[in-house]
Amino acid sequence: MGPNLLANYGEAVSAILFCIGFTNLLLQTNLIKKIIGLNIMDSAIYLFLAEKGYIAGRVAPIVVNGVTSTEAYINPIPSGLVLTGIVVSVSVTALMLSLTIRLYTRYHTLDLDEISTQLKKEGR
Amino acid sequence: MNFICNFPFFSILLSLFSGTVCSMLPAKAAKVVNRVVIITVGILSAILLLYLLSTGEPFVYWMGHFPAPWGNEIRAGVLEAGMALFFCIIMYLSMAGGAHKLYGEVVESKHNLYYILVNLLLCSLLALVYTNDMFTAYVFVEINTISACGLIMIRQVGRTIEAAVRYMIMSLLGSGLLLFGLCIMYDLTGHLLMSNIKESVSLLVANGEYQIPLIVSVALMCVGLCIKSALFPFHAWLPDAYGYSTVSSAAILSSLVSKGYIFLLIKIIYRVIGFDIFNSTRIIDVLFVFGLMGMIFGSISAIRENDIRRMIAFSSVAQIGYIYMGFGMGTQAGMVASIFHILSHAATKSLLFIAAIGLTDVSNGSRKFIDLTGAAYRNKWAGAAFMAGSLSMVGVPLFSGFISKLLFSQAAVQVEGKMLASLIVLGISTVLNAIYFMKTVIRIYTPVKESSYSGITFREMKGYAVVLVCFIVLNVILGVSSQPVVNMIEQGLAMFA
Amino acid sequence: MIILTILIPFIAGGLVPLLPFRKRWQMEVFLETAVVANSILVWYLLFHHSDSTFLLAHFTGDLNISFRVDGMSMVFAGLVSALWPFATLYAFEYMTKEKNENVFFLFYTLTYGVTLGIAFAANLLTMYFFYELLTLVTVPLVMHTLTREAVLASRKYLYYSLGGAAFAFIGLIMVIVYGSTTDFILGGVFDPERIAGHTNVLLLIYVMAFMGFGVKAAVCPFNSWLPQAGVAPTPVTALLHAVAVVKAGAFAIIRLTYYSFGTDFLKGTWAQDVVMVIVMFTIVYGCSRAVKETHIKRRLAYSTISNLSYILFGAVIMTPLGLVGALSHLVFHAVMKITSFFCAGAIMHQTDRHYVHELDGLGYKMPCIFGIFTISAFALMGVPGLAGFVSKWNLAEAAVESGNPLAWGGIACLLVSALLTAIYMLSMMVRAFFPGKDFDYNTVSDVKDPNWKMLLPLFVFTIFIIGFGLFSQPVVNFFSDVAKGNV
Amino acid sequence: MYLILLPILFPILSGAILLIFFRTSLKGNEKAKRKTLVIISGSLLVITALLTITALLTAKESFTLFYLTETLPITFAIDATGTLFSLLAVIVMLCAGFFSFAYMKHEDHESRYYGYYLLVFGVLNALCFAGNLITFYLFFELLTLSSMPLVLHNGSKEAVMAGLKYLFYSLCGAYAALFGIYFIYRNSTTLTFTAGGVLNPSTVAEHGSFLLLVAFVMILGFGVKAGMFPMHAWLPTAHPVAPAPASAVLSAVIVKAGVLAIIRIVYYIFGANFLRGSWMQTAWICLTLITIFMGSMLAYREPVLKKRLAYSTVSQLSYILFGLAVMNDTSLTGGLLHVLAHGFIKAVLFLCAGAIIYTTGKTRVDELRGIGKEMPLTIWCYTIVSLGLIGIPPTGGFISKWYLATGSLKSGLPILDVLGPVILLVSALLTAGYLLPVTIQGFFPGADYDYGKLEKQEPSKLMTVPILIMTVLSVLIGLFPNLITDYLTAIVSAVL
Amino acid sequence: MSKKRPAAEYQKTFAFHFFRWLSGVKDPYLDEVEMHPQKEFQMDPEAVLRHEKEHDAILDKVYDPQRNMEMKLFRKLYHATSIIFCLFLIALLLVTISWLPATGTIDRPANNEVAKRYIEKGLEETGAVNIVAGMILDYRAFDTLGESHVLFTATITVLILLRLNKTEKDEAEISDRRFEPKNDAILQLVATFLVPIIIIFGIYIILNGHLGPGGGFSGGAVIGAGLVLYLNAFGFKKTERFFTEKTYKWVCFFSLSFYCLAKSYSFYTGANQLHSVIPKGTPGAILSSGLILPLNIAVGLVVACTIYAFYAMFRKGGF
Repeated sequence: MGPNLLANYGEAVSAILFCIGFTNLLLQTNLIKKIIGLNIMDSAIYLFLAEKGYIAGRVAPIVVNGVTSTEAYINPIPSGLVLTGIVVSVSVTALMLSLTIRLYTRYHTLDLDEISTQLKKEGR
Repeated sequence: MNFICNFPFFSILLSLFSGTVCSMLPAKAAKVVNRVVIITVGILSAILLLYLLSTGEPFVYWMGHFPAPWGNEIRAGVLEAGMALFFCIIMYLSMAGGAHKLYGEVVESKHNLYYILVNLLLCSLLALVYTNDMFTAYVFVEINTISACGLIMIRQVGRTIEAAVRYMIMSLLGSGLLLFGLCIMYDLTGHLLMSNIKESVSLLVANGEYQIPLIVSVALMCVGLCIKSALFPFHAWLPDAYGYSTVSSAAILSSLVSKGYIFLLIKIIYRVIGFDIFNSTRIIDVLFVFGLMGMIFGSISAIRENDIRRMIAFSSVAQIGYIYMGFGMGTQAGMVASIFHILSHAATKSLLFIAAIGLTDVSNGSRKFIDLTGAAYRNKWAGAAFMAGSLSMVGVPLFSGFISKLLFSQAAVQVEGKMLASLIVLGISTVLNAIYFMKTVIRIYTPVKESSYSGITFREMKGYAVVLVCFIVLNVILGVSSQPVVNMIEQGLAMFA
Repeated sequence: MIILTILIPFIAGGLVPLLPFRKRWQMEVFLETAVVANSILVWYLLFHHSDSTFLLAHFTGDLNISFRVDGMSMVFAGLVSALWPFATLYAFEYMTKEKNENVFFLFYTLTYGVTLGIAFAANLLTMYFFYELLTLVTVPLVMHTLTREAVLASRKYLYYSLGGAAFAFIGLIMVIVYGSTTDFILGGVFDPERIAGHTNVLLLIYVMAFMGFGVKAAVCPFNSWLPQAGVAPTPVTALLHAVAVVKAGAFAIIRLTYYSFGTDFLKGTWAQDVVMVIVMFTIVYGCSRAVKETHIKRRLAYSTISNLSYILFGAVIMTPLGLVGALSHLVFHAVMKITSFFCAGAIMHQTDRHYVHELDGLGYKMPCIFGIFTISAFALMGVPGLAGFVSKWNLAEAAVESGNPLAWGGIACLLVSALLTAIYMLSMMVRAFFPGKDFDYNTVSDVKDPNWKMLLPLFVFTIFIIGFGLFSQPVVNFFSDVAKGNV
Repeated sequence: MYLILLPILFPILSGAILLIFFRTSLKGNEKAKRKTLVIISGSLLVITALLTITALLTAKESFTLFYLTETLPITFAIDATGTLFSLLAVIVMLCAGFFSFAYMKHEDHESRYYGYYLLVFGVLNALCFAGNLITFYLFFELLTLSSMPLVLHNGSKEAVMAGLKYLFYSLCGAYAALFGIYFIYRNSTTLTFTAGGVLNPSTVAEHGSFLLLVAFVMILGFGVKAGMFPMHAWLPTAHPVAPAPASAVLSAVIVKAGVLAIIRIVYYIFGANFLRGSWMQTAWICLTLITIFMGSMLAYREPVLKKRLAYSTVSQLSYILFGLAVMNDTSLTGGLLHVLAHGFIKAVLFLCAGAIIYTTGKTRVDELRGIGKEMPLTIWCYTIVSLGLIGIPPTGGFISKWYLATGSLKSGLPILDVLGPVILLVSALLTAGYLLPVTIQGFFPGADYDYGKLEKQEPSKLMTVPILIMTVLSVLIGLFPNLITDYLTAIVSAVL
Repeated sequence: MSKKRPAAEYQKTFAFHFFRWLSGVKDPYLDEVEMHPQKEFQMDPEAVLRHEKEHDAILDKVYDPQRNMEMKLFRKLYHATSIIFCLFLIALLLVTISWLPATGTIDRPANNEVAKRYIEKGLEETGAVNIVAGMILDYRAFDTLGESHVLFTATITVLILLRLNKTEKDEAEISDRRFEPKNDAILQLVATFLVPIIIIFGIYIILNGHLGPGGGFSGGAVIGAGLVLYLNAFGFKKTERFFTEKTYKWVCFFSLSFYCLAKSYSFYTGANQLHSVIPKGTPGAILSSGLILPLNIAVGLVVACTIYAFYAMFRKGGF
């Protein structure tokens, strides 16, 4: 264990959340739960990024009163990355949801394993 | 700055913009636009390649008004331009070869959406090839993923949708890991541009700082990309996705999409982490082992398969194993072999997919081997093309597969510890390849006594036949005059550093 | 010139389906002319060759496709080109009963070119290239009858051959990497500095490559394709699976052993012991299976398996004398086995009988065929005065001379095999000539000898067998020159 | 010069011609056809015999026909040993040949039989005249191949099987011998038969122990032909099914080829000095003794006459081999003498059995009650030679056995020097036990025998005369042994 | 004294066989030489067909997890390994994080010259008060361009998946009417108040994207939410009056085209060191910071439409 675990408690939480999301995405057979897992995972990364951008005692990087000094603001880059990431996440979620709808209307179940079993039965 | 230096930017923007434009166009027009864009981009890349070969210097191109650490950049070297050109060729041929199937498998009203996706896919591939910025890469990886998913499920049967879901899940896992690794990397270096990260990384390594996070970050990125490119244990989505989507999609997916990720991985290895630093980690051993396992298990699954398309899909798993084995050797030669195999496999696999569709078409659309008996006589061109592709896969001299095998083996010999393992697995894998490909070839060349299937003549499929011939020629060119290509790859890799 | 000899069969073969032959004899004349002309050309080349290498194409780097005539090439090319015209003549007659002749003769003639390509290859890569090509052009021949059996057989043949080539390929790579050149040089091309410290790995690779090429030479345990491939028409089985293809495997192993890896490097190592044990086992195994087999052609195919390992046995003794033995058996066995296969083919053609137990009483009805068959059987057994004895003598002498106790054991294997050869060949002859007390000769009353197209090759081969048996000295002298590198 | 070739080539060629052309070229009725055939074959046989004797008398130098390879000449030379065997061959072949003219009446494919018979004759001559090991080996194999058709002549299933068995056993032996030849070729100065051996002294020092093994393998190999344990099993299978004259030739001459082969390699290639006292000699003697005892025992148990005689051959041949194996002058003389004695005796025995079968069709010993009354001449001959085989003085058998026993005793081998004579003695008793019942039952069928059924049915002259001639010869050997022993001593002193 | 054994038993013994061989009656090897004919290899083509069909049927069963124990086991194993993998991943990440530079401190690699320049020169170079907006729409505009196309791509895929044909659409509409709320008085009343406020707020966010927190995406999402609320309250009939697929298409097309072209211009001039004609304006003013405002508007439009489109698609597969 390194020296900064306690200092990085926010990142630690995000890491745990990431893994929870990851496992959900990997293991849940229910598609909706999978999507929730996906969102947890993405959010964990945003949390991580936000933590990384934070510098104690400084404000968001919106120029107030024309003060353009480094000492005043936090790092703007992670915030930008988070913004981009959110859009990606939204898109992907929408896509996953629509796939789920499609599968549900066809097979009347959200269980992916069941769907594949049905597929294999009808398929060959 | 030479005007030609704008070409990478033009290619990306052109394909991106054409995607938007296509959304307003009817299917026919969208098709034309799509073709024109691919050809144009191809020509641009070719010119760029020639230009780069003549100058011998890579260049960076600001995306905006700000230079390296602040603004986005793209970068073009020989390898990038060559890849772009090659991707265009393959994509054009795949689209042309599978065009006639699109009408049967996709609702007419959604054709233009299909072309949009292809354009966007091309755009994302080009961006992945040219980008010099990690975060840009991430964004375009996502475009790539989503559009690939769209390509899979454009043919809406249950299987493809299920496959698309599985594909998305695996891809998202991969993206998540990639992004997480990226974030850690950013935290360690404070940069997002590849060249800057590399400087910082080498500094960190030299100072011995942050060793564990560095390695973990690299590992996360690698695993993410491996998952996305369907390396062996993560290939569950692949057979259905490749096997049931419409044929152009299958060809493009297998030969380009996964290759795009792999190319990104190469860029990360060379341009972000540094080849030597990467090789000093244990990651290459892991890649090596999984590559070998992929070679074997992919082939074994392919042998057990009873469906020609799925068989070819499983063969992709094996071939991706080859590529990762090349990475795993951790030498320049191995890398060259891997890149050559990217080319050779792309050329061969799309040929196989497109030839397979010709064969299934003359067998009442059935893809089971028993129905394919004698299909090569009913569709001679497809039969010949399938045979050529198979021979290439098996590694018969004259075809590209032989050269990549040769390069792999030569590379393997130079790596003391991994030589035997890789050579033996190469041998076994060739045997397995021979088994399932040659089984199919013999099957399609076995005539049936009373045929209830109708044949197809050359007149009815001129375009298709031409595409097949082009593919074969491409394959043979790669197989016979491989030296220039290999030189180019070496030159390109040198430019990476 | 060299390239011409390879190209003529290609062109002639390619023209067969294209040219509009009205009648069958026109095609026959055309093909026979082409083949004979090519053979003459080859022989001319053998006597008037230059040492220069003919470069055809560059692959990558210093890997190229090039051709050269050296001693080994002369042996193999001479053998192939001597046998091919006769075999073609025989095939004309045999194929009257089969369909799709055009395709058959197309590939049949192509194979000629490819085999010559193997013979004339100047480096390992070229040989490998033609070796793979050989597999591909012969598969349609095996598949010719298109029965399910044939398809399965050709599949197996293809898997085995390509798979074997894959392992041989590893050997090729080793030679590329550790050798100073890939050209064939008697004594090997390994660079002593480069191989230092890699000896064991190289030996392992040698064993693998040996087994790889050995697939074509039907080394146990990779031999089961050969009997199965017997479903092909007899000219194919005879020429390809007794001469061209399998001999190409043996040829390739000799090239690999003597001209690429080099005997100095291999001799006395565990690798030599391993391959020798494998070969010895195959010798005995092939014969035992032949004894148990009742289908004539398959029985002969098993016999081929065993005899091929004789050649390999000579090769792995790894002395010049061993090479002489190997070469002499390479040539003599080709003649003997093609004769016996043609006899079997003639029997099948004339009577449609395929099994040993159906041969009863045919001996006196087809005296020519069975007379020749008997002579070839005696030759295979190694009766002194016939070709087989000489080659076995050379092999055994090489083994004795090598002083390797394992090789002495190999002699025992040779002799056990000779005994088994006697069993499986002579039990056929006895059946044919002494059918038993109450055999009804009416059942074979309409059987007679085939016509001249079949008999002519057989008589010629018989003369060869006896000639080689009695006056082998010039040939053997030539072989020893080859083995010493004087040619 | 070429004279030496004539007795070889003439029968071979004439036999081949007979085989190839006689089937079709003869027209006319069966009887005339047969008559022609018999006359032709008979004359050919006589000519061959004459040629052989001429060659024996005149040709003295060796003659090389051609070279198989540079170092492998096909050479013929006549020496004393060869002459001995050749004489035996000529006499037995002639007698049995004439016997068969009568006997073969009731068999098919006569021309085939005579053709192969002549072939065998030629090959036998060649074998006796062979000047070096390669030539010898060549004709040894040819002998097997050409004599096989004689065995399977009658074409029944058993005959064919027996023929194949004979063939494969012999080939097995021949190949074992070939194994040795390969090594000898390397380790000797020449392959030409030279009294006292041709081994290269330097290599002997180096590979001595291995060469002993080689010698043993070769003896085992050639021993197959000579019916030595453990490869004797072909004999009892082959003899009963072959035609009687063929059995006679087989048993009297062809198996002797194995003996000749062993003499050649032991005394002319390896040399007795090299082998004497080695483990190989001991093992060999043991094998011969086992064979002697076993053969006699088996014969004693056997009810079928021809098979009984076959076992007897197994046993008797090992007498000879025993003599060879002991490797001193006395025993060797005894062995060679037994070659002649056994040759004549066994030929007579088989011919008698053939005559019995021909006339009465009886094969089992217990069917032969009163046979002496029916065909007294035959049975008398049988009885006389039986006594010879048992070793009752003054027959040839007695003398040879005497030599064998004394040789053994004088050899100084531990245990075996006494064991040998003991086993010889036991075997002699057994011999009496299996041979004499025929005589006893034949002449004294017992009180309850029905003499009414008895009718005299002596076979034809063509049968009885050969039997008589050989009976006389066998008796002569016993009566005037010195003539022969002198001749043999010359041979023995040369090789030892 | 030995007991006499029955013949049948005796014939099985080794001694019996040995004696037979010894006396030359029967050879154990050679007498097997003359064999009976083997059966010729023949495969019935129908049998092959049947075989393959059976094979398929078996495969079906194999894929049924209820019946296939192997599959069940595999599943369990898979889950177990996955959980272990997850725990391993957590541990790995925690270890990694413990080695990372501490949060909130200044002397971290991330706070380097890049961030410095963005903060110090951002205002001057981009004209945007909101440094993040300036960064993503000017410094790193290529990412953002890609990002908006991610959304576009996602819309296209959703269209592919969910857009219905004419006939299907009618059915969907019927079922939509049956299941979805409509003419709910409370909802309609609240919506009448809220929707304009939401939309105006959204517009405000968009327009102030370069001045304060906000921007095209967030504003667009707010507007989209307003539209969705409107739709829920008043149903498709009302919305179709002003918002159809065509509208959506054109809006998207124009916005994205504008985005593309504008950025292309900017990139091109930037890369070729040409002077860009677009004025920066006064920092802080509404019409300032060059292209950022128009781009925000374009993005806002796209996002608003897309959010609405997603909802409509999910609900009934069309507008």
